[in-house]
Amino acid sequence: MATVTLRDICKSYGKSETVTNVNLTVEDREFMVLVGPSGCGKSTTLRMIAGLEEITSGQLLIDGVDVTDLPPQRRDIAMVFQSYALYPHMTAYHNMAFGLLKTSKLTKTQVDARIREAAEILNITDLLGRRPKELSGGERQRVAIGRALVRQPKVFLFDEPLSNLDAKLRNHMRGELKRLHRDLGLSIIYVTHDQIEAMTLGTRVAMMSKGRLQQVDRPMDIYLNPANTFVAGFIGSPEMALIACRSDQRGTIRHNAFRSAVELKADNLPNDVLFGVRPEEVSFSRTAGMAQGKVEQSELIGAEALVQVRLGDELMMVRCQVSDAPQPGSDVGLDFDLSRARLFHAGTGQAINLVRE
Amino acid sequence: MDATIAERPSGAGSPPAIKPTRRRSLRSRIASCWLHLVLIPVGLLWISPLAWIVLTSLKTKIEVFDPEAGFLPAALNFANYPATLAVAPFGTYLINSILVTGSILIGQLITITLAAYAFARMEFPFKKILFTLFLLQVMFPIYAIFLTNFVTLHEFGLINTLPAMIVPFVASGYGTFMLRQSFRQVPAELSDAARLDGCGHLEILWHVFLPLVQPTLIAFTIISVVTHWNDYMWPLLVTNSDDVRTLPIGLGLLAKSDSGADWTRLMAGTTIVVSPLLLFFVIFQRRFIDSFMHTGVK
Amino acid sequence: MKSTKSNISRRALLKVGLAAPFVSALPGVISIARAAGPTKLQFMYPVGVSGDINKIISGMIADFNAQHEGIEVEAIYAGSYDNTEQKVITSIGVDTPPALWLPINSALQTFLGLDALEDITEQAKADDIYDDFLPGFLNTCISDDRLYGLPYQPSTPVLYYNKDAFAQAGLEKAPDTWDELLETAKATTLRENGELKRWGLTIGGGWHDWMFEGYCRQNGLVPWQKDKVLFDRPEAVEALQFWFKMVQEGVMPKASTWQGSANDFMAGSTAMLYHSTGSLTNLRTSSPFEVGVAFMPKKKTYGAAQGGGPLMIAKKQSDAKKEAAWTFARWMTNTENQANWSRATGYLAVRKSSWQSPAMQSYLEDVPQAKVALDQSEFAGAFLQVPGYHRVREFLKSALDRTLAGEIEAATALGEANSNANREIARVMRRRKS
Amino acid sequence: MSQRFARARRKEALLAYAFLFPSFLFLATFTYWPIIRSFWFSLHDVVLGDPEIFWMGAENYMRVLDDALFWKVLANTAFYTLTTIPISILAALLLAVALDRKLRGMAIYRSAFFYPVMIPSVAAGMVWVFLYAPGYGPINAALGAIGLPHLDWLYDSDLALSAIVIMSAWKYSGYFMLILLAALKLVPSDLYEAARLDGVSGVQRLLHITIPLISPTLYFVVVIGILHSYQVFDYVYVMTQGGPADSTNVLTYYIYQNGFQYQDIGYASTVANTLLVFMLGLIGLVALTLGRRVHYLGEK
Repeated sequence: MATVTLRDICKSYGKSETVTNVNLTVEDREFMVLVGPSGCGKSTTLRMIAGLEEITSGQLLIDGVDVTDLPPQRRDIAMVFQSYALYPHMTAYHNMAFGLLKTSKLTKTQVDARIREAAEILNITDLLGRRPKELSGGERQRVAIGRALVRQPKVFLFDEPLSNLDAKLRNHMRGELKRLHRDLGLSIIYVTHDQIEAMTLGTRVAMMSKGRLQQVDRPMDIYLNPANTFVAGFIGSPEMALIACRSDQRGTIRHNAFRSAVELKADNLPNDVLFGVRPEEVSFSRTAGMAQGKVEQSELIGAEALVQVRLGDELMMVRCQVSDAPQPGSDVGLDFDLSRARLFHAGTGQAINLVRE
Repeated sequence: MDATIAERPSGAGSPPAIKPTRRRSLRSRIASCWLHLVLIPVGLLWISPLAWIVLTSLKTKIEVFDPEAGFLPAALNFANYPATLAVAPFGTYLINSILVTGSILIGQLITITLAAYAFARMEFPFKKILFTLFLLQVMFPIYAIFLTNFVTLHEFGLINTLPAMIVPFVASGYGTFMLRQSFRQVPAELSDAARLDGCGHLEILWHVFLPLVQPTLIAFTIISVVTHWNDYMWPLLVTNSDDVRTLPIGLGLLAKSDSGADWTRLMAGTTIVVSPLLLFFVIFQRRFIDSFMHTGVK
Repeated sequence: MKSTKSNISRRALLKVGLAAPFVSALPGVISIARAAGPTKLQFMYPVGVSGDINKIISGMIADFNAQHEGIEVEAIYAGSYDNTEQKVITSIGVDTPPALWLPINSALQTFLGLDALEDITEQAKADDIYDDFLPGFLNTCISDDRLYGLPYQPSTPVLYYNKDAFAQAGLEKAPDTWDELLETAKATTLRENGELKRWGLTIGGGWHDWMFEGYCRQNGLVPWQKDKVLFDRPEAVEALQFWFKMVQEGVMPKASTWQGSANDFMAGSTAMLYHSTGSLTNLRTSSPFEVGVAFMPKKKTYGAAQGGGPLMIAKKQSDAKKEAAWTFARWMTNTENQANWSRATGYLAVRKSSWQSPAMQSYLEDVPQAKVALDQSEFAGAFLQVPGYHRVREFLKSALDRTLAGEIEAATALGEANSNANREIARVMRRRKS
Repeated sequence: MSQRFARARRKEALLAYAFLFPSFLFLATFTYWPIIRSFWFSLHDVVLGDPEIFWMGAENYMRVLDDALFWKVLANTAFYTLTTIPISILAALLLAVALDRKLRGMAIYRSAFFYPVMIPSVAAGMVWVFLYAPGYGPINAALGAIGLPHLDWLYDSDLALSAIVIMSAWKYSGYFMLILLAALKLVPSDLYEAARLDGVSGVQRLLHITIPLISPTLYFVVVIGILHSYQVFDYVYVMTQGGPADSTNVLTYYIYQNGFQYQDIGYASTVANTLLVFMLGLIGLVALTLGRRVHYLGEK
């Protein structure tokens, strides 16, 4: 297993740049998730790591060795594709054997042993003689993973591997992947647009947007301390409310709906800031509360309720117990959990460092 | 490709999901009877020339034009078959036909596979212009330029050789186009996977693309074989001697004599030439249609 | 072509490159490459008549080769007369003509124009050619008193008639004049309820210009000279008007095809047919009725244009080959072979001695029809020996067709054809001079 | 753009050119070079078998303009192409729709309609010469049986070309049928079911669902049809030799006559060049009219 280092990686087609200056180090046995909306450059980055796309500029190291110019088969990586990319005219067994026979010097018996072993782990021993057409989606998925496993590469690359599965199977396979990573100690780079996959699978998450890396951190850190409004908006559901406020230099935040100014400690605050609050960081006040809002509607989602509240001109979501949910149309007081609240620069969207007690 | 085809809504081929009720089956039975009523006469009409060919091949010379003789031969007279084979060396013609048709096919498969792959899956300067140039050939097949091609072959000293019937057809803009369409339908991820599995372009082509576009290759093979197996004009122009001539020329020998065609033997010859192809088609017709279904020509 | 001569290296290179993968499949090429030992002659011939001729000629060649050590003739079936001519001409163009070939006699001027023919006058004089060949046939190979070929398979059109149909109409004798022809055609045309069952007469299409020249000759006109045609002469116009009259009277179809007309005759769809003597055997053996053969009816005189072809020997080849070719040509036209050939095909034997041979005499007893063409050939001359005769033929055929279809007047049509044809002849001759 | 990027691109381009080379070699020799050369010939007096050539300038083109037969031949060719293709495609479409289902004896029907494709054109032409024969031909017998007058078919300059059109339709319909049949199988059956629920009649289903959905294939078939129309040479050569009264003379045959019978390569090349222009025009016309109306399944 190995580390992967990306140094100033760029990708451009003609004049337009799709990936810009990506710097990232994936540690040994790490499960790194590249996440972002479609078109953000995450797949291109993965394909550059795989060697399927030329790296326009920058350097790619695997285990300290510069592989920037090496063809895919010499990078010691394996990849699982979104559509599995199993060869339709070969059986599951041959799909797994094909690349192994071509890239390694293993004998047929050795190859066979590896396939049996991988099949055992993935529980697909019975399916080895079948062709992809005769397999279900989940089974194909396992064969595709098996094809990667048998290669015993330094790094595993996954390109949205679960997006073709139905919801239930997806949950199941997520668990499987986590187990594989843990049990076999794999180094994985995993691309997805699904924040839940990112949050649940990754030991670290690299958030991308518009070809640039926005933030790389452990899932909870990203969740709690997004580096900018984009990350804040992408991670978390329902998304974080960003309330446009005015502030003065000393950290006094004002908004029409606030009963009084909110005091946060920070240096050099700009005049216009965005006050970021997640739905679970707000509660309905039994008293007047810090802010005054009006309930627009509420949705029951099982044990909890999501309540949409109007604050002046803006809407925000509040998560609460079903029993606490107020009636639509009623005026409510809101309390913010100021220990978790964050501010963003209204112009640039960058997070503002707050001095926490 | 597998995914796209497997998930396509199946047409007439698949059994109906709901068990047909009795009323429905009655209705469909009436519909099919009605269809047979129309199709049988039309089919008979279509097939009557073939019947005439076979029956005439079994008649005697005088019977053909004798108004009293009727449609069926008075007695089955198989003598025309050996007599036909004696007119010209049909055995040599057969071998030549196979050599010519086979060489053209093999040559075409090689050239169009390589070219179609380049156009479908590779990036290079002047791609569009080159592709247009290839398509140009679709518009100007050899019959429009046979004259200059004849002169060219003459200069190569190839007149009256088997290659003269082969080389002008080795490249096929049409085949390149057809195969390129099919190649473009092969999911890109498959060739990515193959690259990760250590394949170069040629290996991807051989291990991944060719097995997947088999139906297109079969469809193209049918088109090519039928065209060149039956070609008359070009072999007529470029060959002189029996050593290199093909079956249609043998038939022409029987058809184009000054005192009227030698009907009985011509028809015996036609029967000989057509039967293998016909038998082949009757057996494999489902396969042929399936091939055309998957050609990307849709 | 000119440009290629200067590019031999490129040509040779390409030749090798293209041919290499296929050479193994090429017995023909290899045998040519090994040419040594006996003098090898290529002989290109057409099949004018039926499929069997291919076989007969192959048999003759085999006999010849067996009898002549040191000469090996390769017979190349080259398709129709036109195909043969094309193949010979293209071979001449690259300086590899066949040793000898069998074109239609009309092509004489074409080959002379290409300076391709060996003058064989002296050999022929030293031999018995001028004595024993029928002069009418020999004339078709003569230009400016020099002999350029030996007649081999001459033919003329003759009038075939269906004896059953004649008997039905109460006729016994074939017509002898144009007027009688029209009357006979009227009498044998059969209609039931206005629906035509049988034409009185059909003139074989495709070669109807050949028949038309016969009509001109019967009307006292040879419709061509060495360097021009005379289609617009009154004699020709009158002949065409006569044809048109037969169409108008409803006794003759407006058009036909060469093979179709033979089929029609065999199927009893036409009572009389103008067709080549070369078709005699096929018509006789394939018709379910008795076939009569007669002279083409006369106007001012009997007349016919000579069809069929002579053996011609290439000028551009070694003397050894020329000698061998002469030997072969002589053998093909010897008394016995000509008699056999004539009996097998219906073509006319070219030698007086052939006709007197016992075999031929007994054949004529069995098939007296075979004699008709010979007798008629006394009145026959060469067919349209003008430069560029192919296009000239097409102009004439087109004029005939359009007149019979009623699109145009006979005189106008022939006038147009005449000027078109003469312009074409002038064009070909101008090129030849420059 | 980095150095290595350019290098990799160059490598791929070189490989691509290597892949194209075999095709290109043959295309250059037997398509592009002849087209260029044909133009060059057309400016000269070139005679088959004669190594000498003479510059003529535009004279051959003047001859073409002045050649009444050429214009007739061009009109014949246009007539043949513009009738044969629609007729055989219409027949093929009807057959394909009729045969696109499970039915007893389907293999026999399909074979019955396809076999003419496999009959060598020489033999097919000869058979139809017999079928068209004036007195004893089966077609006239059939016409007579249903009370229609006999026709002279190949002997009638007004009918001969149409006779060849009819036989061409017989010869090619099965071929087109096979391709269309394959296309029909790909039309999703739920579309028909939806239409049936909407009460759309059979003919309307054909016009409004089937035809639009298989229009790319129809377009393809039209192009193939144009290409195959060259084979009319074989029929003319075997059946009529261009007659009667040049009524069946078509461009390929006319080129053959001029080039091979009259040995006039220069003029034949000139006519061939006009054929190229004619083909280009025809395919361009098809591309502009039909090509634009094509609906591609699953494409935006």
